[in-house]
Amino acid sequence: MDRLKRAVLGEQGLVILFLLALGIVCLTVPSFMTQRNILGLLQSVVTIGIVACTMMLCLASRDFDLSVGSTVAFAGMVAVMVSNSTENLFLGILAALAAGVVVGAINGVVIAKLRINALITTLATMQIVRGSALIASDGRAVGVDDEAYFNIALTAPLGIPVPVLVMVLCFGLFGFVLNRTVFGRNTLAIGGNPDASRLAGVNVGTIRIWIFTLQGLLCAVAGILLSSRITSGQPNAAQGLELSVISACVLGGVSLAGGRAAISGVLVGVLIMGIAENVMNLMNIQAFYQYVVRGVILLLAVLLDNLRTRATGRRL
Amino acid sequence: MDRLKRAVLGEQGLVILFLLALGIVCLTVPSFMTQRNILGLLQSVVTIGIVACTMMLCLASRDFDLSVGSTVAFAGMVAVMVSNSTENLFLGILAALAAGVVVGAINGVVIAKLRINALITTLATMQIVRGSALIASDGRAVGVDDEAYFNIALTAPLGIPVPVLVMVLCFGLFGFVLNRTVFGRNTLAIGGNPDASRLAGVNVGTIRIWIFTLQGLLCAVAGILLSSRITSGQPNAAQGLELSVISACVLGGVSLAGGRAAISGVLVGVLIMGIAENVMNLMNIQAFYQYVVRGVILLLAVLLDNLRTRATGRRL
Amino acid sequence: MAPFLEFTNITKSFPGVRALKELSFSVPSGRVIGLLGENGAGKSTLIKILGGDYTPDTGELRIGGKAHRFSSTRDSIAAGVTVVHQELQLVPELTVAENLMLGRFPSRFGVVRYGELFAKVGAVLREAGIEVDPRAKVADLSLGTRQMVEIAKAAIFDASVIALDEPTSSLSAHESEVLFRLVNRLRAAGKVILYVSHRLDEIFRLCDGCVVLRDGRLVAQHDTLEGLTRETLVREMVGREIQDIWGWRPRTPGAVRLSVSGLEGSRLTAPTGFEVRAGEILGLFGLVGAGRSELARLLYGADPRAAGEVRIDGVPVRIHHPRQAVRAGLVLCPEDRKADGILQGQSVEANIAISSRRHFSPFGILNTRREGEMADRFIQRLGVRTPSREQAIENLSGGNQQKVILSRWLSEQGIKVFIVDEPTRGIDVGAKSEIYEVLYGLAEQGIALIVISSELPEVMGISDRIAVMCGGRIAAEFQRPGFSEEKILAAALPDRTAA
Amino acid sequence: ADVKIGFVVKQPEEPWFQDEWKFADVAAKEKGFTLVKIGAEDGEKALSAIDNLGAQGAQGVIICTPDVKLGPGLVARATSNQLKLMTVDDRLVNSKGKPLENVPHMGISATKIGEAVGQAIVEQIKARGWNMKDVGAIRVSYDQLPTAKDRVEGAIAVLKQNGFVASNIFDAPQSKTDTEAALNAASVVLNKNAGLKKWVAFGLNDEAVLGAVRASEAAGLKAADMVAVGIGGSDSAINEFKKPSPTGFYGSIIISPKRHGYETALNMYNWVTTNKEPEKLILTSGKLATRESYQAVRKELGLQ
Ligand SMILES: Nc1ncnc2c1ncn2[C@@H]1O[C@H](COP(=O)(O)OP(=O)(O)OP(=O)(O)O)[C@@H](O)[C@H]1O
Ligand SMILES: Nc1ncnc2c1ncn2[C@@H]1O[C@H](COP(=O)(O)OP(=O)(O)OP(=O)(O)O)[C@@H](O)[C@H]1O
Ligand SMILES: O[C@@H]1[C@@H](O)[C@@H](O)CO[C@H]1O
Ligand SMILES: [Mg+2]
Ligand SMILES: [Mg+2]
Repeated sequence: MDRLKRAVLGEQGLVILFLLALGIVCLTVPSFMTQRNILGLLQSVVTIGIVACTMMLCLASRDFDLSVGSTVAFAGMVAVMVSNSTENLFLGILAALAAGVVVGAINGVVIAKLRINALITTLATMQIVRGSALIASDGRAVGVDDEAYFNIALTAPLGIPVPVLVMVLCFGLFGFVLNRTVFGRNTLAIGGNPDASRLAGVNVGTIRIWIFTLQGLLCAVAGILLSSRITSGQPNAAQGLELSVISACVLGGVSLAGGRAAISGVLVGVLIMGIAENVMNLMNIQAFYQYVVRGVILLLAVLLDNLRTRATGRRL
Repeated sequence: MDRLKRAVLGEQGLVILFLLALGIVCLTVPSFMTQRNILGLLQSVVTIGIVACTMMLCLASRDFDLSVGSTVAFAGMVAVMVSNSTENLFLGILAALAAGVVVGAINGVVIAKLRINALITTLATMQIVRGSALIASDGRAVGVDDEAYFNIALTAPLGIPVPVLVMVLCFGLFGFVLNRTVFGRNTLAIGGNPDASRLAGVNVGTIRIWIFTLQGLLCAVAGILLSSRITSGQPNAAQGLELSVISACVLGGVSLAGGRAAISGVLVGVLIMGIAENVMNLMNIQAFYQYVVRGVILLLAVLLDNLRTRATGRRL
Repeated sequence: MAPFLEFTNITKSFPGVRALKELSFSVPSGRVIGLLGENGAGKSTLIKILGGDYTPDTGELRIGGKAHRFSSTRDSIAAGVTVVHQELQLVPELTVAENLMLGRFPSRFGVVRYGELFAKVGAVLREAGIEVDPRAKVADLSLGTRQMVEIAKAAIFDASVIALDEPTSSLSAHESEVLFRLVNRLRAAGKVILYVSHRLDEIFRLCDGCVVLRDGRLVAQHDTLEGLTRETLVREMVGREIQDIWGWRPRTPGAVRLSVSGLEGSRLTAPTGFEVRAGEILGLFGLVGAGRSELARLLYGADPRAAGEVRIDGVPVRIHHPRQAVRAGLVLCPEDRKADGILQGQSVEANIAISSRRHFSPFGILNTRREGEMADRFIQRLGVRTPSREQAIENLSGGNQQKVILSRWLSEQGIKVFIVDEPTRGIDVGAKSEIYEVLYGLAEQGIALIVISSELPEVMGISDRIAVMCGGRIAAEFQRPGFSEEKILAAALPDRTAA
Repeated sequence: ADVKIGFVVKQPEEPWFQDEWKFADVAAKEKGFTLVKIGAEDGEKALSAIDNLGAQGAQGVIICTPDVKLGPGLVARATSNQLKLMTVDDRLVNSKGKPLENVPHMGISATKIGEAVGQAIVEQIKARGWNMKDVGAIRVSYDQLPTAKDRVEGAIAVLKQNGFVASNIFDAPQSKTDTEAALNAASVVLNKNAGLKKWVAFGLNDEAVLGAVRASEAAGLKAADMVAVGIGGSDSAINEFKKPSPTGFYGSIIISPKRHGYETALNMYNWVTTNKEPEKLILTSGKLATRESYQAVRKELGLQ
């Protein structure tokens, strides 16, 4: 009993609560716990999940990125268009990754060096990048010529589709980066107190640029996988992604005020969002009611978490 | 010369820069400076402008409100549905204002008393309120029966349409509230240093609740005017409004980190967004290029402002 | 005399820490009571309970015979309590006057009466002898000036109980006089005053009696300070004897390590030059706003430099960013620990290791074991009071936070020039002598030290040489043993006739 | 004076509207008038667009409104700006839901397009010799958009008339109108009803229906076991047809952006210059295009 209490109230409390909730869902919602549904569920959170890994870093350093949705769409377009025109899948992927990196690096440089507010900067790039994707494709979906391209998403080594594998890899990698590397620690330090970090010799500017660059890179990865899944590059894809990703992170305990983040929390945040969607559809809840239910779930999730942390007597 | 420099670099520098830019637009874009166009332009920023007044307070106190778009739509629906069913315009308006206040107050109480993160709370209410509007109307626009209802927006005492007048009034009122009232100063204090405010005996909780309640109220005002202008209550109205309003505020120098706000800045922020849109349409810029131009304008506006503040040597 | 303020059996715990244990004492009106104790003894916790910021787990608080249980600062204010906190509590974007009257603006129908506000605050500041414009924005004031503003909070409202938590920690004796006059006036008006300070001479000068805490318990209560010695108080606080807290010992300085010429910055308008030798401790003294911190920040690359050359061991170094300074072997431990020192939300360990971990993180991958060991070593060496190295730094007492920030720089390797700005701010006497010991140790390794301090006895006690700053330039220099309190103070005071 | 005509559409990013604009531009070039293209995603933007056109001195406006209930407001706004008003695609209605018959309109009713989709599906079910009872239907829905709802309801009505089992129709609500959202929602339906082996799918447009097709592939369904019919004949659909082997995307109901763009613009031009009011109501029809027939159909509609 006491051990249970300690577990629920401890650092990993959110995870435990989530597992409890998951248990209830498994028992009450028929056909939730089938292999097919779980794989479908995981695939549905691939884009959010991958982008959340770097958004976590971004928020942890007290920054903000609204341009992720556009970058995902843009990178997907680039991947398809370049592999079509060069008839080389590999070149397409490379070009998309490069595109993502460039967008991210521009964000980073503008924010860190020209010291423009991150909200405005990324709102601006969000528009510019979306516009570029639309211009490049004349607003139309671009079909993939090479069949190998769709196979990226369809291949499933060990029964797990590649996109899901990539997402899991990203979670592992960025969990390691956050907790085990100088880079990750400096990111948290910057979020805790940017002035003090600078005075402690941390190269705040460079780190911020890197964070945004990585963010761009992962957006590109997500964009490539998405375009492979939908077998075309769509300039309108991933609209509103930014809000979903940021919410997943915040739900997972990442502080918007910087300095606090945990990959386990982000994972849970992403899954909560995915499961909510999945279960509502499984239970055949009507579209309009889904809005309401989604809102209520969000509130409940943070409320429970807050009660938990308050019970430990921490000051909020 | 020296006076000019001081003016541009001073507190009101953004306003001066803006006026310069406006001058250029007037001279180069034909049919911009016609009475009709200016009135049209002003009407197009009514919703953003009104909601920005209270969003300014919200951001100044280090909070955040994503539910404004939904609340505007919801209040508009309520106004139309209630005045249709009671055949009483006045009751409809009253009901809408009440609905806005209730949504705002709920946001405030949940955030201030249950201490749930403002991003998540208002993201949740954004969904719940949008869902309710959709459910109430079955997803369809509700037409207005009473002609007097559209006349709200069509009446133009002294040639200035009522919505514009209301917006101007709100700017005046909230400028006064921010700079001259105990409430406004406490709001800035809370954002500037929440601990210090609490320790000084400022009732932080109550003030936050009030801010969100006022936000709800102004959303309702904006919603009523909008539904009158578009002669129907639309459950899908004002999507994405939150981002435009927050950007207008930030563009106008309101700090997302709280503690800094000025109504003149917000006014300029709102106008920049409105004018950009207006001029692009006057100049017949293609839809996809509009994205890019909009992004570039955003960047330029803050960049100029930053160069200006940096020239004065203030620490950023 | 009847007690006016009474604490009975107050206990307060935090996770892993019992901050106060069954603490009881009482104070009659019209008295100033010193609250003494080591860092982490529980002084600020007690004051926060009085201020309604914390609720005690058990125990009772009475004011004027009436029992109170504050659930917010507002309750405490309503009961006639004013608290000046250890950490500055100011809103940077508001004016001085607004900050002082925050929560109680004069108003009519909710509209602030600015005329009245500025007039009232202006009068209070003038009466207290604090030279600052009530219309000035706090963001534009130096740390020292901000502290003066904070102190004015004690006088602005008609409270019956006033608590001052280390109000002079970065003030020099000259500015502290302002506070002393204020406290004397409040005592004469019959207020109860609780006064926390690690500067014992202030306690003797100002207090009628004192209370000593150790580990959250009351270890002594003196109703009068007559006949009490420094040594007794130190023993009661620290639990051991400390003979000579400065413990200065002669060294032979080596070659010039740091030489600065023509240094200019935004507020350091006259070009400044000086030298520091290897193994030498240069004390930098001055009044509030003299420009010491600015000088240090310019050297360190924390603020943009307008002109000037810096050489280390004769070689010119380019420093535009603190990172370059650290790599060149020049470090600065900043004065404003809350704004420039602590990494909020991060553990004690992370706060210590932030800079030095690069020496043992191959390919940027942490060596958590080594980091932990290093953190534990410094926690041990400086006596940081914390339940573990995992504790978030903001949960430490002020003095313990200061020790953590110092540890950050002490753990650096390859230092040639070490600048510390108010290194013992808020640190108890026992720990102070530890820290001086550490500084001497650095000097003996051939490091050049610059110690900025507002405490003249400290500067005189530990420096080999003293440079006095006034109005943004170095006004005079003194070589040990030629230190004279009068001469140093005279050099620090702005020459009004010349101006 | 120079003729200036506005063409306002509700979703400027959608290929359909890009095409309408493109064909309207052709008319503009032919007749030598200025075409001002404005995107207006909501009611407020639509009103400002009309004001903006008025300010520019345009004489007429063609609009595909973001919401049909905007009717009276748009009419009032156009009148006060002295603009001639025509609607395209979606027809304006008054507060009671009655069409505003005074405003000239060219379009196709949403329900009708939906019915065409349903018809195409029913024919394929029969052609493939499936037993109606064993077939599941994915209704990729976006109910907050009235047109979207009317379209899927149209399809469902036809399916039911032809004996489709109502309980085999499953809702897959999109959270956004893109393919990814449709894919996620359709996956749930397929995985939940793994017992059904034959599927049909319909929705708002090609992009939505394609989501269901991708979901069926991810769930391991063969192309032969899926009949999905989209709406629009956009590039997304054409890309499907161009794929080397057939997919579950059987066909798309193509409506002609050429007529909607070119003819409306031309009619408006004539109205402005010669005061010849266009016909009050022109209904165009949708045409099914499949892998085999799409090139011919596009040619027929003047799209190639
Ligand atoms: N919010 C908190 N959470 C956890 N521990 C706390 C908190 N506040 C204080 N403590 C602990 O309580 C003890 C007493 O701290 P307090 O701040 O009262 O010390 P202090 O006597 O004022 O010391 P100093 O002279 O350094 O200011 C310390 O061990 C401190 O770490
Ligand atoms: N942020 C600031 N903005 C404007 N002026 C400042 C600021 N900080 C300091 N000053 C001014 O610059 C001068 C030098 O300040 P500095 O902090 O270097 O002095 P100091 O000798 O370290 O004294 P202190 O004890 O106040 O820290 C002072 O006149 C001060 O008022
Ligand atoms: O929104 C639809 C669009 O997708 C296109 O199919 C034409 O009709 C409009 O109503
Ligand atoms: Mg203390
Ligand atoms: Mg200083």
